[in-house]
Amino acid sequence: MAVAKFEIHYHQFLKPDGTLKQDLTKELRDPKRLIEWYRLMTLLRVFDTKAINLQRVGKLGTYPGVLGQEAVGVAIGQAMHKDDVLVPYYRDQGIQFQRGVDFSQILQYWGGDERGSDFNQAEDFPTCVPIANQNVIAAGVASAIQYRNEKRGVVTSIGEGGTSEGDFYEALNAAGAWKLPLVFVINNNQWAISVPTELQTHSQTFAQKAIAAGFEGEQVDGNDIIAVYERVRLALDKARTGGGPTLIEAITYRLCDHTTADDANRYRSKEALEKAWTLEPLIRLRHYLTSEKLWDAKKEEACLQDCRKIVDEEVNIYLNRPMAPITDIIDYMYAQCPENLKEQRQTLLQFGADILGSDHHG
Amino acid sequence: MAVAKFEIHYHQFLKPDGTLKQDLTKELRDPKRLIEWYRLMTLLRVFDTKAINLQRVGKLGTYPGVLGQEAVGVAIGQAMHKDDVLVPYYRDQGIQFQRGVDFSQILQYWGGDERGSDFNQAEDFPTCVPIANQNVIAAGVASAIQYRNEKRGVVTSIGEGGTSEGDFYEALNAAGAWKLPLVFVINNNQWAISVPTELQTHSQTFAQKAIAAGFEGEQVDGNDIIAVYERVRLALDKARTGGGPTLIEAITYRLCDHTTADDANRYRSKEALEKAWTLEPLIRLRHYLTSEKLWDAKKEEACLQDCRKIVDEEVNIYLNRPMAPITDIIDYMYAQCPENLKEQRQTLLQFGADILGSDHHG
Amino acid sequence: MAKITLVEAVTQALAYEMAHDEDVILLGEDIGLNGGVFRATEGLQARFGERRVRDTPLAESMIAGLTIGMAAQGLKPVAEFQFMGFIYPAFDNILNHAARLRNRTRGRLHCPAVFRAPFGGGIHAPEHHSESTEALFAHIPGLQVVIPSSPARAYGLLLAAIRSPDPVIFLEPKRIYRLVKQEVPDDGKALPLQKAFVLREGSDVSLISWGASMHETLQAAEALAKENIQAEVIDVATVKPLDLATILNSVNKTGRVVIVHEAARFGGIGAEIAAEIAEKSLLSLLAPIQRVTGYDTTMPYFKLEKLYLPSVARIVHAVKTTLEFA
Amino acid sequence: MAKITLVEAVTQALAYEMAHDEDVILLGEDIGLNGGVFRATEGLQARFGERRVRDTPLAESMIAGLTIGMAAQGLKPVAEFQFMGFIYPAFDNILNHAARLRNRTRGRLHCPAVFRAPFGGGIHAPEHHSESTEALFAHIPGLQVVIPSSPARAYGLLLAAIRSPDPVIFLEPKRIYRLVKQEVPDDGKALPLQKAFVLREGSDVSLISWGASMHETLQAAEALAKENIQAEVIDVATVKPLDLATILNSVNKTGRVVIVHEAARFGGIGAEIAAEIAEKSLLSLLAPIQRVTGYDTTMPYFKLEKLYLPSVARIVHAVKTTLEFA
Ligand SMILES: Cc1ncc(C[n+]2csc(CCOP(=O)(O)OP(=O)(O)O)c2C)c(N)n1
Ligand SMILES: Cc1ncc(C[n+]2csc(CCOP(=O)(O)OP(=O)(O)O)c2C)c(N)n1
Ligand SMILES: [Mg+2]
Ligand SMILES: [Mg+2]
Repeated sequence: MAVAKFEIHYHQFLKPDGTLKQDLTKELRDPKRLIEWYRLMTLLRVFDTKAINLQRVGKLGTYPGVLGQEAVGVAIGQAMHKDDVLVPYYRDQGIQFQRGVDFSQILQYWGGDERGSDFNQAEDFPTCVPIANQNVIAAGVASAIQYRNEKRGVVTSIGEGGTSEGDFYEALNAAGAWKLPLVFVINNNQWAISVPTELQTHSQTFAQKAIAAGFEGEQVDGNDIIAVYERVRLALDKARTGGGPTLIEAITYRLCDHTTADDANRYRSKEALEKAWTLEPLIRLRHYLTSEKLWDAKKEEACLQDCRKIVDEEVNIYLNRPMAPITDIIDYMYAQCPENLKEQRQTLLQFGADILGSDHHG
Repeated sequence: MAVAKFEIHYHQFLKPDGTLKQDLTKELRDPKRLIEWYRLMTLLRVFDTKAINLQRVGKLGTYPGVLGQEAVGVAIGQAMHKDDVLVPYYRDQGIQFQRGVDFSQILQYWGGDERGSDFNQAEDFPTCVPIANQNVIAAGVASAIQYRNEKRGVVTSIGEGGTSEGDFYEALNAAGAWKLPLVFVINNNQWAISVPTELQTHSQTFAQKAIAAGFEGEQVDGNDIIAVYERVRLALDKARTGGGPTLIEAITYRLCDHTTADDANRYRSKEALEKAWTLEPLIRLRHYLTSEKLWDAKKEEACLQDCRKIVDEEVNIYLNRPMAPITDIIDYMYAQCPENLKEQRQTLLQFGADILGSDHHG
Repeated sequence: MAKITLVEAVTQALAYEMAHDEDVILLGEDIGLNGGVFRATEGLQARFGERRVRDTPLAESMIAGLTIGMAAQGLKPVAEFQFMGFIYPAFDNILNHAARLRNRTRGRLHCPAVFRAPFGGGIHAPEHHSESTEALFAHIPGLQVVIPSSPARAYGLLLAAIRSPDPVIFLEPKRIYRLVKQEVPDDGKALPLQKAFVLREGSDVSLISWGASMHETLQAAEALAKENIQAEVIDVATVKPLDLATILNSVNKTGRVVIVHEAARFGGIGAEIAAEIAEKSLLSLLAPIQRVTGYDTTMPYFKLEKLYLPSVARIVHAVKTTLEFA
Repeated sequence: MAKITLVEAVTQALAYEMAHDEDVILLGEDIGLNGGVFRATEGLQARFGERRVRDTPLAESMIAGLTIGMAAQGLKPVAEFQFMGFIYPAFDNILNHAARLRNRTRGRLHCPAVFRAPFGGGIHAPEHHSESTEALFAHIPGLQVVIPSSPARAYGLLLAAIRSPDPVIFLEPKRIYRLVKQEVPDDGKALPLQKAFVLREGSDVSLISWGASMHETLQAAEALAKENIQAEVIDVATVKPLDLATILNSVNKTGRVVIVHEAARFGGIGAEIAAEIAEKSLLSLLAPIQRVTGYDTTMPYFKLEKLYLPSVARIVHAVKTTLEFA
């Protein structure tokens, strides 16, 4: 006797060749908007390339690229309202830069400086490196919003590999049980460092993990910015109006190494990579815009120039920001510095400058 | 576009009134077997009642009753082979006593004596009090069995409340990904101490949590020993022959307090309890056996007498077992006692006897 | 004024702060209708509603996550862990997030949360219900670890913990939940969070302890007094941040120290205190510092748990050892 | 014989034991084809197959659970945690099960498992990749905590850890993974698990350390030697069980002690060692024990992480402080 039935759906607007699979909603028919999205994805890609170069020349720490995942980040950034809250994982610079986090601060974070997380979007959480606990924290943020009866939504993200962590599931379960205004986005980029999805889980989709928590999970083509935008927008509307949580699995492919510390050639086949390049999000939207006569090579070149300029300026700001005072490592531990830390602060002052040596200008 | 579809099924043989919902398989048509099951459930209930009484008179510690859940424990115990492995939670005395764990040892465990877990079934895990980590450990046991290509299965259990823990889900996911010879049984007794299932999760069934891990989950009437036996047997067969894991949600009702330290009247309605009593597993099987002329009042009385005798003997063994040597608290920490513990052992010997005083006969 | 127990003082503090601050909200397993397994939240759901006293699903990591997320939003959540033995699934979130949020964001976000847990042995509880692992939390930078040992201190310290802008691990010695009653005015007055309490003055030896062991320590002091040995007794109370000044003052006066705690010895907070004394008051020390602690074993099941808990006899013996040292 | 690095010594030990014992199996994230993020398992999957070198799903609590379950079945699993900063989800299982299985079952089951994790700062790694929280594990009864500081000790101690019938937390100081090369014969010879190593003899002061800090400690000793101060240098190596005898021997000879560790000071293992010395060798002490440690702060991101790590200058300064003490 069947006592429960479930289906998982897949959403797509733009096919890989840039033609439409279904008609655009009225809202999306605005060409300015699509052009802006294309520009933002380009900007992100330019930034990403630059960041990796900075790392190669020793001016940045380990950095996780987003090559191939631009549509997801930009779409989420666009779908969110200013007063929604983002509780990201560590590969969400594509969302963050649209929410008032300067590229220079993103670089600062990955450049090993805590001040990179002291950014303008006051309620957003900083980059989260330990995997999956951002999701339970996001449930807490959503609970506070619910407690105060505010019409705001929370977005929290995770990689497909991260869905194997218990915290991911605990967050889903809490979101379902408490009907929280929370949107989970799984960035299924096919890889968790070197581990492919087949070794990660036996579930056919990642979207179906929401069934365990009793709410809707769905798949979306993560290379299709229109589809991602639309699904996240709907999920956020639902969240803000008391409809509870949604899980969205955005399917992409990580075209870069896991981070600059990784070498994907050790485990990834060339063929898979080549195939993935035919599906990536920028080409697709460019095809569409071009076919609609909204884009051409000249515009592309101008756009690139423009993006490079923006990024270069941000890089300059990053590179020229003075070091933090050395006592920063102590002064933000507590609102009030306890006695033993005061003592340690003296030691720090005594030895600090010498230790950092000439490379410190704090 | 639907990319995946799932159904959850519910299984039952014996209806609450003791009539058959579907024909018995040949194996189950053996009346001796059903009578034996009835006897085992009775024995368990007699033991359970006795244990609670022992606690009331100060001769046992906190004890978790199994009133209402006898069918699940006995059915699992019957379905398991001797060389399968049990990785239980804390309310599994109903399985344990069939696997060579003496009642006296079960009492010893709940009587605050580690020796209660030094039992005959050499590979079975001891009672697990922290919730849900038994499930990931069971995945490890199953992995070892798989590694050695043995045809053995592992059963691990959990309460429905425990399914909210991340470890439960991590274990499901590992079992799915590695196709482990593992059977998960959820004892859905409707309560996690005072928390009803509605507050625990928004999923309509607990069985569907397996969908998140990509393998089969199913519901079974946990008051129907025949159904539980049959489903666990099938799942174990599947496990032993390389078919991978199964999740079984056995639906019962906790007719007793959570433990002897709990008072369910604080949170449970009388009506719900009364209704649950009409569904409980012993009456149901007795009805069936009686209607088949396999049971009568005289047999019932003889059976009860017999069970009481067995239990009384075990209680005697428990009550008369000498205390452990006080150095036991140190001597089993490591295979070889490290130096600092040797020193502490001296202190223990110096003060130990005095501390325990006259109640110690070790 | 009625006298109340330590656990009632916890309830009283929670109720006071909830009545005065809408941002205070409670969450945990069985804390609602059931009032918590030790009844620390008894009556609070009836009084403040299900919105403010929330039964959570059974998942400690998630409880910690909820707490941190709420705190970052400016609420003042107080989470209950049913027993300290079940807090470890939350360890990651407490260590990686609660303790770090302020520093990580250079003050942009912070975590005004309280994580409550009953702890310690001696009540004949089942396995895992009797641990004392305060040292694990005290080693984590960014946390505060507070342990009351009387109803009045439970009340005042819990208020302080809830009001603290930084996270507090608030450990309640359940063995003494109902051991003594005290008049505790419900005046909303908090106690300071870096202050040890001198419970008894004396000049011969300093006895330093916290939590339930305070009681054996005080008993030992009384027994010693009968032999004309005057022990100074200090309740550390805020294990972190530690009020070292009060401790060193005492040691400089007495020259002899016995530290008593229920937790395992190796790497316990007793070691930190002894190390600090040995560094900062070495010349005052007339005898080696003695630690009377739990053994480096898993907390025994209850049949033998008494062996584990520091006894009056062990404390007295340790004092005599320091006194006899020449 | 070729000289190898510390991380190569780890690989060599794993390979040796896998070749000689079918029961040894490796599991962790990215340890297969990828050879681990630090390449500690490089080539082992190719050599021993996917059955014995298993990439797990991304879930540390589950990795610990798998490890414990396998160990209880008589296998000898060696689990890799990618960085110590990601071991905490496994904390519950390690503390509640790995550490307790033998005692809980009175010896019926036990847990011959190794939990490996690279740890410590100094390699310009991202947030959370640079922690040193050995004290958290060392406080847990039932565990052993082992930290090699040279290729030879990595090889011998890892063999010992795998062969130990009880669980070992094996922490690899990743800052020195490739710092020095040494000839390490692949002879399968294990080192003892409760033995500190005297790396340098001296009579003026005892320098006690472990892990990556050994290197600054040795450098400090050399710098001091130039000023005619002879430091005895001890590598604790097995933080737990601690070889106190070797430490006390040294202290009784020198009368002065500096303990160096990278972990936060409060409640670090330095405190335990200092407390033991102050108890057992009080009269030998000519000066207060100095601890040169990380600060009681979260490990800073890499721009400022050097500030946190004990430097040669700080060690030398601490030594002079003890020497100048009158
Ligand atoms: C709790 C935890 N475990 C391990 C790691 C190390 N780690 C960093 S990224 C990563 C793989 C994550 O893959 P996925 O979740 O798919 O996200 P992606 O990086 O592909 O976006 C691992 C194992 C970590 N950061 N946190
Ligand atoms: C990790 C953990 N958290 C909390 C507890 C305390 N606790 C013991 S039983 C229980 C409720 C469990 O309910 P359920 O899983 O439904 O099992 P049942 O007792 O109903 O069989 C709780 C919260 C625990 N033992 N372990
Ligand atoms: Mg991925
Ligand atoms: Mg239940």
